[in-house]
Amino acid sequence: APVLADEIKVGLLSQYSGTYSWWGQEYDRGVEMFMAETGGKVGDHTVTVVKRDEGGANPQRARQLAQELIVRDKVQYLTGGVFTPTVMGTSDIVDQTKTPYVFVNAATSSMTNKTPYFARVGYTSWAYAVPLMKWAYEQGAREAVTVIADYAPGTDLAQAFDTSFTELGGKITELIKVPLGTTDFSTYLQRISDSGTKHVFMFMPVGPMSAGFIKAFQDRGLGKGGVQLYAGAETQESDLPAIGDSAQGIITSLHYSPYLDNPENKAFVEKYKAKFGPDAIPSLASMGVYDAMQVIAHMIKATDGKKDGDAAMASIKGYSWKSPRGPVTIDPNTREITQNIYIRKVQKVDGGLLGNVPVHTYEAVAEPWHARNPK
Amino acid sequence: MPNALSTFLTLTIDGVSYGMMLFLISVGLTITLGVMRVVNLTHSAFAMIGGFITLWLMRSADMNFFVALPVGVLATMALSLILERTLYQWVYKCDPLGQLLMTIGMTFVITALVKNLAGPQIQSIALPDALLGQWSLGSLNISVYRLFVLGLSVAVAGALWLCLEYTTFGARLRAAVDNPRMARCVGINVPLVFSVTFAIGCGLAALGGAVGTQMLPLEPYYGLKYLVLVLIVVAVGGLGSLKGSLYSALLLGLIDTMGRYYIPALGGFIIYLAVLAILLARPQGLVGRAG
Amino acid sequence: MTAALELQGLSKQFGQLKVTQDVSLKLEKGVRHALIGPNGAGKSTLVHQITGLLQPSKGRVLLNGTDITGMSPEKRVKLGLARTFQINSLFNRLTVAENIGLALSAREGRDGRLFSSITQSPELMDEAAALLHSLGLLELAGRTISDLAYGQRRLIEIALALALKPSVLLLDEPVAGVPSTEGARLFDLLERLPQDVAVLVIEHDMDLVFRFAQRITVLVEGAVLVEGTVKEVRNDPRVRAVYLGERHHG
Amino acid sequence: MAELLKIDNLFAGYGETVVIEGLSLSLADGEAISVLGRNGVGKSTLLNTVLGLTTQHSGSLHYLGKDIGKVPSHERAVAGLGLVPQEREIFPSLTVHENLRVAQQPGEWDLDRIYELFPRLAERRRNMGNQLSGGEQQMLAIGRALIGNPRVLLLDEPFEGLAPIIVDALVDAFQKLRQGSRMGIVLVEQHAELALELTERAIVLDRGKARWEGESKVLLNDPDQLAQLIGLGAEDE
Amino acid sequence: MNKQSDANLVVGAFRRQRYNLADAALVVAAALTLLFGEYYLALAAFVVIMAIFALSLDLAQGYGGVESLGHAAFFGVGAYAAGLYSLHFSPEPISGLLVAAIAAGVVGLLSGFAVLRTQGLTQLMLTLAVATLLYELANVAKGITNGDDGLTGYDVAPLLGMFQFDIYGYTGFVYAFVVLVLVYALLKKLVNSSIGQTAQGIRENQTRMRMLGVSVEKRLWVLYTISAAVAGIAGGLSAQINRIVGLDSLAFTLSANVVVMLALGGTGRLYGALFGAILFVVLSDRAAAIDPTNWLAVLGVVLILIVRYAPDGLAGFVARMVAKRSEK
Ligand SMILES: Nc1ncnc2c1ncn2[C@@H]1O[C@H](COP(=O)(O)OP(=O)(O)OP(=O)(O)O)[C@@H](O)[C@H]1O
Ligand SMILES: Nc1ncnc2c1ncn2[C@@H]1O[C@H](COP(=O)(O)OP(=O)(O)OP(=O)(O)O)[C@@H](O)[C@H]1O
Ligand SMILES: [Mg+2]
Ligand SMILES: [Mg+2]
Repeated sequence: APVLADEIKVGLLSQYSGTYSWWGQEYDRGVEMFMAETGGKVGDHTVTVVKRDEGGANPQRARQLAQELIVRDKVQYLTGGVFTPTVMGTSDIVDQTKTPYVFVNAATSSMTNKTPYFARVGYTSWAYAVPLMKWAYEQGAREAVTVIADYAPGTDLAQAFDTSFTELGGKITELIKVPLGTTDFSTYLQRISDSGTKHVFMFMPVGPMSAGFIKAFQDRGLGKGGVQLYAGAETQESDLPAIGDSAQGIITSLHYSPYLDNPENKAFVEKYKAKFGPDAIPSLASMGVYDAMQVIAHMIKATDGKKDGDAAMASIKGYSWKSPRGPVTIDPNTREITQNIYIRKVQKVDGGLLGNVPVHTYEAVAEPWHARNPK
Repeated sequence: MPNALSTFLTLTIDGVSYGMMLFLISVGLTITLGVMRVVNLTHSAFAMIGGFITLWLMRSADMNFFVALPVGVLATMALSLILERTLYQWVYKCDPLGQLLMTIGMTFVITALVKNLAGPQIQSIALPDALLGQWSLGSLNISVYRLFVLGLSVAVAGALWLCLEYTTFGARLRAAVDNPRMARCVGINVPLVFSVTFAIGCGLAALGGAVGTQMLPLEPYYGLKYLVLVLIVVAVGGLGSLKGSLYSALLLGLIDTMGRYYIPALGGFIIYLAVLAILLARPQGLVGRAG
Repeated sequence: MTAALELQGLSKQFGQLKVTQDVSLKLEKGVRHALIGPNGAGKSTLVHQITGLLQPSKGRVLLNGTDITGMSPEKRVKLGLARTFQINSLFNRLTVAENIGLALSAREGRDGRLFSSITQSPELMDEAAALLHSLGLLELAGRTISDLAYGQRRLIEIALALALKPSVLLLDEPVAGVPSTEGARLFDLLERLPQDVAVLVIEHDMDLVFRFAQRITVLVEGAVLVEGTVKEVRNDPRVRAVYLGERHHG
Repeated sequence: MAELLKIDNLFAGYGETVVIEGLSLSLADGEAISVLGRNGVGKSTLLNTVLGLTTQHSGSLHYLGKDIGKVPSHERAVAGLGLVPQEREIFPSLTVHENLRVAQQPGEWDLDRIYELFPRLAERRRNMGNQLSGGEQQMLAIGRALIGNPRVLLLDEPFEGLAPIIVDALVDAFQKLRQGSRMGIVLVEQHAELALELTERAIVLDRGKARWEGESKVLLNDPDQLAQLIGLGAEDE
Repeated sequence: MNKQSDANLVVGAFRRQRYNLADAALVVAAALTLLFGEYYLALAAFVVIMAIFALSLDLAQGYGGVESLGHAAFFGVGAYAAGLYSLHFSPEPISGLLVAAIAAGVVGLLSGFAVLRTQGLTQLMLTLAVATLLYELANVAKGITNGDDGLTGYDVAPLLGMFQFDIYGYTGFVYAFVVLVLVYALLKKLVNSSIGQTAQGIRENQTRMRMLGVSVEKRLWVLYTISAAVAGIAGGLSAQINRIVGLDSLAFTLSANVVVMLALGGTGRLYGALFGAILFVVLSDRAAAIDPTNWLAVLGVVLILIVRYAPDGLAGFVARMVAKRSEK
C-alpha cells in the first residue's frame, strides 16, 4: 500500500525547570544534532519533537505528560527520561498504548522488564559498576568503602559495587549512606578517614551534591593522603570547573567520554562545538539522546511511519550501529544496549581544562544485571 | 580512646564551622525578615547573585579573590538598592503572604535570568592559595578555608551586633518597623532607614553566597534550593535576634554534624526533628523577643 | 453567701518587679466596685490575673466560690467572667454586627457549630440589635471596625463584654477616650445592668467613679492601700497624697 | 507676630473618604488652642493631617509661613511639629529609653528633663514599650513628643488614662512650660473644662467643620452653650 | 423603632459566602471541558484535584489563619492511603477516598497539636518540618511506599461498579468533578456557619476570642483536621486517577505550589481557590509546553503582577469589579 509522507511526532520528556535543568539543555542539543544531520527527515517522513518538562523526580506528572503526549499530541515514540521514577511512571500508559519509549538516563536495571515497549540507550548502574570494580581490583584494591546518596539508585549501586567486588575477592568494609541534599560532608569524610581505607567508591546524583563531596574529599586531604576515589558520571565535563583541581586523579567508569578517540566521536564533538560554541563539550546526555533518535529513526523506517509499536520494537532487536561511544547493539532479549565501558581518569587536557581521559576499555559489555537475574 | 576523642573534636570543629557558614548565609535574612519584617524570600537569590558577580569578576576581569569579594558584595548591594527603590516598594505595601509571593516571584525571575546568563550547570569560586590547605594540630586537621569562614562570621556578627544594639540606627530601624507611621512622626526618615538596612541585608547575603560556594556551589536554582535552610536558621533563632541566629546556626550545625556521625540512620531526619523539638519547646525561637 | 469574685493573697512578679503584692479582695453579688490607683500600680495586671491572661505567682482566685486559679481564660469566661481591655482589642476587619455575633455565639456555646449560623436564630439577632441600640451603635452595624473612630470602638469593646451576660464584669478604663457626656451615658447603662451582676471598674475619671461605685479599692505599688466606701476613700489623706491630688477632695 | 500654623479651607480624610470638610484655623506664636467635639467628628484626623498622615484633598496648610502640604511627615517632625497620638503608639520593641532617644532633637528638652517630669518613666527606663501600664505609655508618648523640642505640640487627649494627681502635675508643667516658651499647642480633649482652662482659644468641630470658634473663656463661663455645642450632635441623629 | 427591621439590619451586616455567578461559570466550564476538551481531560482532572487541595488550604489559611508550607503532608498521606488501600484491601474507589480522608484527617489531628500552638514563621517552619519528616519517612519505608519509584501496580475498580477508569480520563474527570462539587458545597456550608465565623475571629484576634470564652485551640483543631481530610481526599483522587503515588506528593514543591495557587485565586473566599487552581495549573502547563525553560520567569512575573494589582487574588479582583458595577 502506498504510504503517505507523514509527520511523525516524538515526545521528549526531560527536565527543563528546577535543579536538573542541565538535562533539558543537553537533551535538546542531542535532538538538534540529530535534526541538523538528517534535516528532520527519515525517509519521506518529517520528524518533529514535542518537548515536555518532567519537573523533578515526579512520576505522577510524568505519567500525565506521557498520556497527554500520546492521546492529545499523538506522538508515536517517546524518548528522554531523566530519572527512574519518571520513566517508570509512564510504564502502564506506554504498555496500554504500545508506544515505544527509548529512554536515555534512568539507570535501574530492572526497568526494561516492566514493559516490552521500553528500550534503553543509556547505561545501568550495573553496567558501569562491574567494570569499575574489576579495574579497581586489578589495580590492587582489596578492601574499600562505599559512599552513596541515600535513595533508590544509590542503594542499587551499593548492591552492584558490593556484589561484583566481593565476587572478585574484594571486600567492602563499610557502606556510608549520605542523605540527599546534604551540603556538609565533613561527618562522612571523618568516617572514611577513621576507617583507614585506601579506596572509596562513590555514587551521588550529579550536581551540587557530588561536586560538594569531591571538593570536601580533597579539602580534607584524603586524596593527598593516598586514598583513591572511584566514581561514574559524577565528574562530567560540565561540572569539572566547579569541582576544580580537586577532581584530578579520580577514576571513573562510563560508556562515554568526549575524549574518545574514534571517528564518530571526533565528528560528533566537532559538530557539537561548531553548533554550540567552542567551549561546549558534549555529554553522555546529549550523546544519549542523539543515539535514541537514531534508534527511533530506525523504527520509523522499519514501520514506514505507521504506528505499530510491536513491529517497531521488533525491528530494533539486535540492531547495531556506530555511535560516538563506539560500536553498540541493542540486546534482542533485554532491550538493553551492549556497549564499551571506558575507565577514565580526570586530568588536564588541552587548554588547561580538566577532562575525563579514557585509560582502558572493556569492550562490548552486555548489561550484567539481566544476565544474573534471568526472567 | 584517643581516636574517638579526636574524632569528636574534629566533628566539633566541623559542626562549628558549618554552623558559622549557616550563620553567614542567613544573618542577612535575620535583618530583612527578622528586624525589617519583610518576608524577603529573594534572600538566597541575592546570595547567588553575589556569588556569581564575584565569580564573574574573577574570571573575566581576572581579579584576585580578596578584591573581587568586596566588589561583588558592593555590586550586589547596589543592585539591591535599585530593586528596593522600585519593586520592593510594592512588596512593602503587601501583607506577609503577599510579600512571600511577590518575593518568591522575583526569585523565579532571577533564577530564569541567571540560568540564561550563566547556564544550568553548577559553578564555584576557586579559592586563592592562601585559603587552601590544612592546619595540623596534633592529630587534628583543620582546613584553612573553614577557619576563614569562621573568622569572617565572627567579625560580621560582632560588627552587626554593635551596630544594632549600640547605635541609634538600630533603635530607629526597630521603631520604623514597629510603627512606620509613628516613626515618621518622630522624625525618622523611614524610607531611608529601610533602604540602608535592606542593602546591608542583601550585602550580607552576597557575602555568604560568595564565600560559601565551596559548600553550597552556585547554580541557577540556588535561590530556591537553600531558602528553606536559611529560613529554618532564622525561625529557630527567633525572629529578629542576631544572637538567636548565631546560636541557632551553631546549634543546628552541631546537631546536624554530630547526628549524622553518631546516628547515621536518622540522616536527613535529624535537622527537622531538631527544628520540631526546638520550636515546640520554644515557639518564639531560641532568643524570641517577647510579645 | 459566697462572693461573686474573691481574690486571696494574689502576688505577681516580673523579674525583680513586684507588680502585685498579696492582694485580697471580695466582690459581693451585684456590687459596683471601683479599683483605682496611680499609673503602674498594677490594676491592669490584676485584671489579667483574674481573667487568666497572666498566671499569678501566688494566691487564689475564686469565682462564685469555684477556684479558677489554674483555669484557662476561656473556661473562666464560660463560668461568667467577662472583661474589657484598656487598649481596644477587637476584630478589626469584621463588621460591628459580626463582632457582637462572635460574643453571642460564644456565650450560647454555638461557636463550634459546623452547619448552623447565629444569623439563623431570631432571638439572638434581636438581642444583638437591642444591645447595639442601647449603645447608640445600631447604625454602625454594617461598618468594619477599622473604619470607626476611637470612641466608637471603645463602645464596641464594652458591647462585647455585655453581650456575654456575665455574672462578674471587669472594665478596664471603659470610657477613656469617650466624651464625658457619653461616658456618663455609658455608666447609666452599667448601672441598669441586672442587679446580680458584680462590676469591677478601673477608671481614672473620679467624677464617674464617685457617682457609680459603692465600694472602692485603692491599689498602690501592687498592694491594697485602702478599701472602703466612696466617702471613706475620698477623704483618706493617703489616697489624696498618692492619687487624687488636690482637685478631687471633699 | 508670625503665625505658627495656618490652615485654610482644608479638606482631608482617609483615601477617598473626606473627614475634614473645609476647615480653617490659625495658631499664633505661643498660643494654645483647644479642639473640642463629639466622637468621630474628626479631631484626630485634623491633628493627623497636620503631620501628613492622612490624604489632603484640597486647601492649604502653612507652617511658619511655608506651605507644607507636600512635605513628608518626618521632615515636618524635624521641622518642629510634635504629635502625641490618641492611641499612644509607643514602639513596643524599643525600651522606654530608646523610645525617647529615637525622637530626640536638640533643644531645651532632654532626657533628664523628661525623667524629671515623669519620674515613673525613669524607674521603667529598661522596660520594653509593651511592658508598660496604660498610663505609663501615655507619659512616654508625651515625653517622646517633648524631647523632639517641637515648635507646635499637637496633643490628642493627653490626659486620658492618667491618674488625677499626674494630670495635676502635667497641667502645672504645661502652664510653666508656656510661660517661658513660644511653643504653640493644639489640644484635643474630651474633658472640655480642663481643656478650656488650659487654652486661650477654642474651636468646636462637628462633622469636619468648625461649628464654633472663639475665646476659651467664653465657653468656660457659659456651660449651657458648651453643653449645647458638644452635646448637640447626639440629638442630631 | 421597629424591632424586626433592627434585627434584619443586623443580619444584613453579616457577610456570607453565597453561591454566585462564578460558581455557575465553573460548572459550565466543566461541562464544556467534558464536551469539547476530550484531549485535555487528564489536565482538567488535575485542575480539579488541585482545586480541592487549594480549597482545603483556604479553609486552614484563609479562614483559620493557619499558615502552612507543609500542606502536601495531608495530600501525600491521602494519596498513599488510597493507593495502599487499593493494593492491599479493595480496589473500590469510593471507600478508598474515605480511607484517604480519614488517614489525612488523623495526621492533621496529630500534627495540629504541634502546629496550632504557634503562629507566623514558627508555624510555617513547623508545618514544613512535619511534611518533610513524613517525606523522609516515606522515602525510608521503601518496603511500603516503593520509595522514589512511586507506589504503582494497584488496581482501581470501576466507579460504582459501572464506569471503568479509561485512558482518556472521562471517568476520572467526572468523578473528580463530582467530588469537588460535594466538597465545595460542604465547605461553603462550613464557612457560613458558626465555626467559620469563629475561625475568622481567631484569625483577627486570638486573645479576644479567648476572652469571649472560645476554646481557640479546639476550634482550630477541628478546622485543621477537616482541612487535612479534604487535602487527603484530593490526594486520594490523585492516587486513584493517576494510579501512581510518588514521593513528590509529599514534597515541599507541592506545598509551595498550593500556597501560590490560593494566593493567585484569593484567600478566604473559597471560589478563589478554584480560580487559583485553574490559573496556576493551566498557566504552568501551557507555559511549560511553549517554553519549558523559561516558564518559571513567566510564573514569577504573573505572581508579582497579581499580588500588586490584585492583592486579594483573582477572586478579590472580580468581586471588586462586580461591586463597582453594582454601584453604578
Ligand atoms: N511584661 C512586663 N514586664 C515588666 N514589667 C511590666 C510588664 N507588664 C507591666 N509591667 C509593669 O507593671 C506595672 C503595673 O502595670 P499595670 O498595667 O497593671 O498598671 P495599671 O495599674 O493598670 O496602670 P494604668 O493606670 O497606668 O493603666 C507597671 O509599672 C508596668 O511597667
Ligand atoms: N483609618 C480610617 N479610615 C477610614 N475612616 C476613618 C479612619 N479613622 C477614622 N475614620 C473616620 O473618620 C471620622 C473621624 O475620625 P476621628 O478619629 O478623626 O474622630 P475624633 O473626632 O478624633 O473622634 P474620637 O473622639 O472618638 O477620637 C470617623 O467617622 C471615623 O469613622
Ligand atoms: Mg491599666
Ligand atoms: Mg480622636
